[in-house]
Amino acid sequence: MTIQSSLFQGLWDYYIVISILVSVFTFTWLYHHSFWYRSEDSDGYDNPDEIAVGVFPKHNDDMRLEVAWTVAPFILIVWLTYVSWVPLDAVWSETGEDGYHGEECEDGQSSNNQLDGYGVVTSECYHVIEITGKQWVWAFDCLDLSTELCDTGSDNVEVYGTVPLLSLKKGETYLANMRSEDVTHAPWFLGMGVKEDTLYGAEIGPSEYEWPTTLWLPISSEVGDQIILCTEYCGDAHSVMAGKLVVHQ
Amino acid sequence: MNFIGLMVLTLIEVVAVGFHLPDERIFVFSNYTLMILTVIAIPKFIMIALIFMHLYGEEDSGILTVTALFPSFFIIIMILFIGLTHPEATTGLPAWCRPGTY
Amino acid sequence: MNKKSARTLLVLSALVMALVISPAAVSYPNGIQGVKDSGCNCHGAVTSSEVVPSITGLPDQYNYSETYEITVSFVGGPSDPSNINQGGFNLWVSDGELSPSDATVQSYSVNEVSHTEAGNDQTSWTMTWTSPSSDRNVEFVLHTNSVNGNADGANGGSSGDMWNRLTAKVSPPVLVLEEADPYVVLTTLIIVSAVLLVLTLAYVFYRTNPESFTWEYFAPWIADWLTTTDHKKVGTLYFVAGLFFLGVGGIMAMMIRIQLAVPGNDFLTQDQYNQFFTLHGTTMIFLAAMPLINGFANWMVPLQIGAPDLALPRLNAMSFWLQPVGALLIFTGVFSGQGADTGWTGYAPYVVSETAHMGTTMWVAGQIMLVASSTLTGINFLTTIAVMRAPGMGWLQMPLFTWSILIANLMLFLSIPAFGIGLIQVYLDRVIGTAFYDVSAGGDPLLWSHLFWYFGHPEVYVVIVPAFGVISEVIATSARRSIFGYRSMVYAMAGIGVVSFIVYGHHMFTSGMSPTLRFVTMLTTMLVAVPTGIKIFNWLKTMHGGSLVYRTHTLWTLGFLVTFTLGGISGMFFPSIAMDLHLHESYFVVAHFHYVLVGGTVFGFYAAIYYWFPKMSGKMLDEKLGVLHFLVGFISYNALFWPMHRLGVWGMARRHHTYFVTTEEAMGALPIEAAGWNMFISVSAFIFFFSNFIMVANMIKSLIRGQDAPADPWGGWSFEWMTTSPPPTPSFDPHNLPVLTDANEHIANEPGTLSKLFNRLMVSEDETEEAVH
Amino acid sequence: MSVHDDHHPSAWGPHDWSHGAPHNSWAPFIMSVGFGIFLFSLAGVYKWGEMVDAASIGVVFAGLAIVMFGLTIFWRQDMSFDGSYEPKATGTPFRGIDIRKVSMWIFLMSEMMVFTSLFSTYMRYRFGIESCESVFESGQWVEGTSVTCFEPAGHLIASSWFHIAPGAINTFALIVSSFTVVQALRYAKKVDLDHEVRTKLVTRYLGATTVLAILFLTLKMIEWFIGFPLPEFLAEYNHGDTTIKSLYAEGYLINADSYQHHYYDTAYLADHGHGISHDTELYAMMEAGTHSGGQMMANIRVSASTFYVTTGTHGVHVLGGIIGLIYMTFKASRGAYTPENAVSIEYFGLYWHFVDLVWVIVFPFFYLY
Repeated sequence: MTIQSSLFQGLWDYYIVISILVSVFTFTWLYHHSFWYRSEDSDGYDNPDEIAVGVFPKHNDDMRLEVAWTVAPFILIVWLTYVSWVPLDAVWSETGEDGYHGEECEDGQSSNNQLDGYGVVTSECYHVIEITGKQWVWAFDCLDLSTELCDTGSDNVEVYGTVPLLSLKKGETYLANMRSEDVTHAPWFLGMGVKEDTLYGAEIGPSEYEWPTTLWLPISSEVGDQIILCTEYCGDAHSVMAGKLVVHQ
Repeated sequence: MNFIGLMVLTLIEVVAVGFHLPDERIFVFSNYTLMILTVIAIPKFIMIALIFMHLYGEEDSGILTVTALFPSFFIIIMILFIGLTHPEATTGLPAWCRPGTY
Repeated sequence: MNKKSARTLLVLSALVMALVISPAAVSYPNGIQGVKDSGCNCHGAVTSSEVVPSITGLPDQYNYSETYEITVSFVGGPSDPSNINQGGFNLWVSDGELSPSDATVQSYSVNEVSHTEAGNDQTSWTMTWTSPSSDRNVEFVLHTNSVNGNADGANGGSSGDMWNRLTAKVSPPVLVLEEADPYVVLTTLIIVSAVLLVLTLAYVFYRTNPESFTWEYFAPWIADWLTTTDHKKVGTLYFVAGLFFLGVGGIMAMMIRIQLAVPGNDFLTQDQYNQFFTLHGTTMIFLAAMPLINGFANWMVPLQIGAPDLALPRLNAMSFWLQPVGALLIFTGVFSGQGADTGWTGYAPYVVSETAHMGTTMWVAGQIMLVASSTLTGINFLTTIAVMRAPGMGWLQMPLFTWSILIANLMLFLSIPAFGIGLIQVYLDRVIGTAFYDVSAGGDPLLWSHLFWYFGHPEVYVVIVPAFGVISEVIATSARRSIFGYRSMVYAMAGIGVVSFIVYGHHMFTSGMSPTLRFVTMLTTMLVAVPTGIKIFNWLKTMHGGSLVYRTHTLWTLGFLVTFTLGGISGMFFPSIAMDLHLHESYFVVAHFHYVLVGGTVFGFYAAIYYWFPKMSGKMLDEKLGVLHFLVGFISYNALFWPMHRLGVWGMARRHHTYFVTTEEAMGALPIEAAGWNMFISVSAFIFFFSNFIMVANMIKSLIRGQDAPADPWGGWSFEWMTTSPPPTPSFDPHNLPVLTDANEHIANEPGTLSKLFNRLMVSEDETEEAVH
Repeated sequence: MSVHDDHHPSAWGPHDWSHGAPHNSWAPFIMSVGFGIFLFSLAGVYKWGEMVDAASIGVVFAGLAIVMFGLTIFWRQDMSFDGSYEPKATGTPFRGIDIRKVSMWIFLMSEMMVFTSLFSTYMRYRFGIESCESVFESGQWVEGTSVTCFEPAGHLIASSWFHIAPGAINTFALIVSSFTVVQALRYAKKVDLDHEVRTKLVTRYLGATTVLAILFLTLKMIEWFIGFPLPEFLAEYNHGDTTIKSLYAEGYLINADSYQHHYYDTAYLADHGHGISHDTELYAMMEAGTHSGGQMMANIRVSASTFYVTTGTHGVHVLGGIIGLIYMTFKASRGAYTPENAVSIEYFGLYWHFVDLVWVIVFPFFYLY
């Protein structure tokens, strides 16, 4: 099944390989010891640690080994952190020069986004759209983007019924400013493997109080049509608060 | 002694605030007042803990002080993580958390 | 004796009466009624027969997906055409869709319509109803309200208004049986369990003394259980309560699994599903896992450290009794169909919104009591372990189970005030109207998440760390070695304890929390792997050079090592934020935490049950039934939770009562195989659920005609094996405490760095001796 | 006290502590049920801040009464004048310290976390929401529309000497009460004192502590809900007004979503001869005619909730102290505190000083700042 983004898939495969190595190591050890050292005959056992009731038994330790399996996992996690760092930077890219997606597009400018071998998308500029969550429906707003770049509508999906539809253009990158009108919601773009909560309260109070959450939606060449689900529990009809993302050329 | 000290410190607190009483002007609290209040709260706190709560001068004071200070780490964590952070968009992840910086 | 028993009876009945009466007295806000059940409370409390509602246009039998125009109206009551307002209505339908025909009617949902302000001056309204496309028994509930339109009408002036209700039924084209109401199913099952529990209780009482099966003997016997402060009896109470709620939580899990067995199922409504998963989580964590842990902690900690009892026995009893009462509050909602539907995390602002069920208030109240209980437990165990160790038992000679309870209680104790304060804030928001989480007043929705997870993350370690302790005990005893790296085990556990407080942000990677904090907690979360790794490798190394005796508890321990390692590895996927953004709130998370909480905590405590049951009851358990339980349980457990990983990655979201599968290759949604896997999971779930009754049967069988257990059946070293099985009361003679000797004398007599530091701070030895004499 | 030598004393009543740990007790069960009924019925009486079922208020008090009944049983079991049960800790690191003292300190650890949670809440809101004052001065408001901002209670309380008076007196009351507990302990411990005299002194000092604690709560009620009149000769210092308004009367309430005060009224400020500071944006806007001034309306529910709940939690701790003190004063009057078991006063004192300690922080940050 390749419904996930290659960024996710890359990380996933990497972690799976490490996981398999760790599991093989651990389980070989576990199975070997639990068979090899099983008790053959419960009488003739020489009790090397002097186990007796009311006596703290002899220490059974080996400093070198213990340090070894303190240091080894530590090195492993440092490495895993390092591996996860660039993808993190990519999905949480900042705006502006130093980010992956540059500044906001001028009128008529195209993002022209590129997908590299690690699944990281870079673009020349990005478009801003707005996603609003409310109980229990998504509202997509293209703001002042042309319908060629972004369009909304509705569609019918089995189980979920009529759902709002967001149509985005392939090759363009979007930054969704997200808001909520009642409680916390979170759109999960199933095929892109991203989600972020929409928090109610974004526009309350004076300027300093603004903190809309944002979500990068780079519609790279690998992104296809997908379901959008709500993944922050929001009440009664939470499970059918769905949407659909359609990618057009 | 301790008792009198505490009374005096509290008096200073109230007076310090009193000096900044708005009279009829719009009320402005300077950070100066906050500073005085914090500075006075610390010795008061210590005086009560050490003398009234016997964390000083008794046979068991040492170990009980350690017990009383035990939660400090967890208190600091809570204040840092809960008291002093605020929601923000992920685009605001600071540069020092990003790989390019190093 | 008679007078005493009469008094006992009196108090008991008074308390039971109080418990029964108080819900009735205040039923409304605690979630007995929606409008559909009780009518509009704003217009007087009782129905009035003067108002005659009617509903026309409904067929007796509907056709699929046909639209009917229906009219609701009423006559009678104070309504008069000359009034400003004449009346209003509310119509609820169980199936199909209602929609307004004109501006006098508004729609709340497809199931519910009401009059608008424009429709307030009428006595009849029209709307359309579209019948369902499948066979359903459809029920209509109509409330009409006859209004006298008195002057204060603008403010909802309602004096003198009258209302009445009417129900109507419409049959489907093909007649179907009335569906079982899941609430009825749940309630029935819980009542059956409770009756079984009472019967067991009566039977146990009968067995204690078959000669005197009379009330006269029963009253003091039951009073003794209600008033006991003995750590062993309180432990047993915890144990029984824990197992009971494990069953209740399991029943809810089974109903959830029935619902999810096929896509688009409607065994449960969304509403019921939401309540069931909320209560499943709350029950399993707070009412099953924690009491089971406390049961063993109560039983074993004083025995292991050689203390006669806990330091504060009455507070210990208090900790226990707060739990069943708290549980009752938590469940009041679900009994009335208005249970908490917030998820066990109860995120703000939903938890304080009016869309959340009224039962949420009681769910919060019940948890406040559990917080109080845990705080008292914390004081008790920390004090006991710190001050009542037997002579010769230094910190680093404590059995590892005691260490694990110490660390767990330390974590719980320091973190739970944050949860308690959060709950009190929510309770006050919902009850007296404070605004901590009212976002429109400037409240911060994330404050609750912070307070909750500041507690919540230590909490999940609180339930797993005691299992670590059990496994350390069992694997060492079974391998007949001392545990490998005792000290690194202790340091690893302490490390987990400290780290648990700084990682909680990983539950909030997608929450809008400060990104800096998210990044920091990503780094700290990665760190958790280090102490956990140390523990797993130490357990494995313990077997080296040993002689592993295969008993049921050994099997559960090896099973634990397998599942916990897998759960630990899947846990490593979450701190990688780019991956977590996909996995968060998916079934991958569900699989992960069931792997560590069931495969970790529950398996650990099954091992503990098989390990310590002989000590607690004085009877050996049946090994054959035990092995059967392990084999069926372990296999069905893995079949149950392993496929959930894949479902999560595919895109099955947690807390959704239904899901959508597609055959379309290109569509980003669950593939068609997901449906088959869900069915497989549901079947496995039932096998796992029922496999646990093997253990219950085993316990009952052994209690009735088990072999008598020797003092030390497995060959452990700690003090609990020194006493008889079951142990006497007080567990050790306070004037003649056991003394621990150490096989490593050269090390034991050498104070470590910490001891030296403490020695400088401690009350001097002479002083102590003086005090003793 | 007829059960001295009974090894299995009643689950209701006094027993001899020389035999060690207590035996069965009804108190835990009864208190738990009472607590449950209290939480349950309170939610029945109020909903979203509205009283929906006044009739059930009786049940709330019944719940509390059941808790108190359980507590009475608890204490009745402790009311023993014979023997003492004060086991000492063994082993590192608490060796030689009374177990009860250790547990009291451990209990205080959780209390520290309780107040840290409340302070974290306070800090999050105080720093996260713009203060009403700066909103007012920034001119980002329109008359008649409520703005959400943080209005510290200190703004009202520390606005004049009269408003501050109850809080300030309370601070002194708590410190004095801490001192009287210390004195009670001192006399209870004094060996060379006649028993009668000791009983009298200890009772007196504990009684004084109780009175001061009750004074504390009374003044708090005055400050929150009642207010107080001012003698004529002081009225001139209060704009000629002879009443000091309570916070309630000022409208500083948890449901204050349209709070108005003359601090935020340009007309009032101008009338009183000052107007607003000339270096504020509001002033510039009013000069330029882009802002018409007027009275700002604010939603201060969060700030009020934080204030009332934090100081209220402290108040509940004081109330708990009062309940304990009443029991202890009663016990002292029976001559129970002798040098051997005077430590009970010390352990209560630890709690009481802790409550004082919390006030040392609550007072400046909630009342003054």
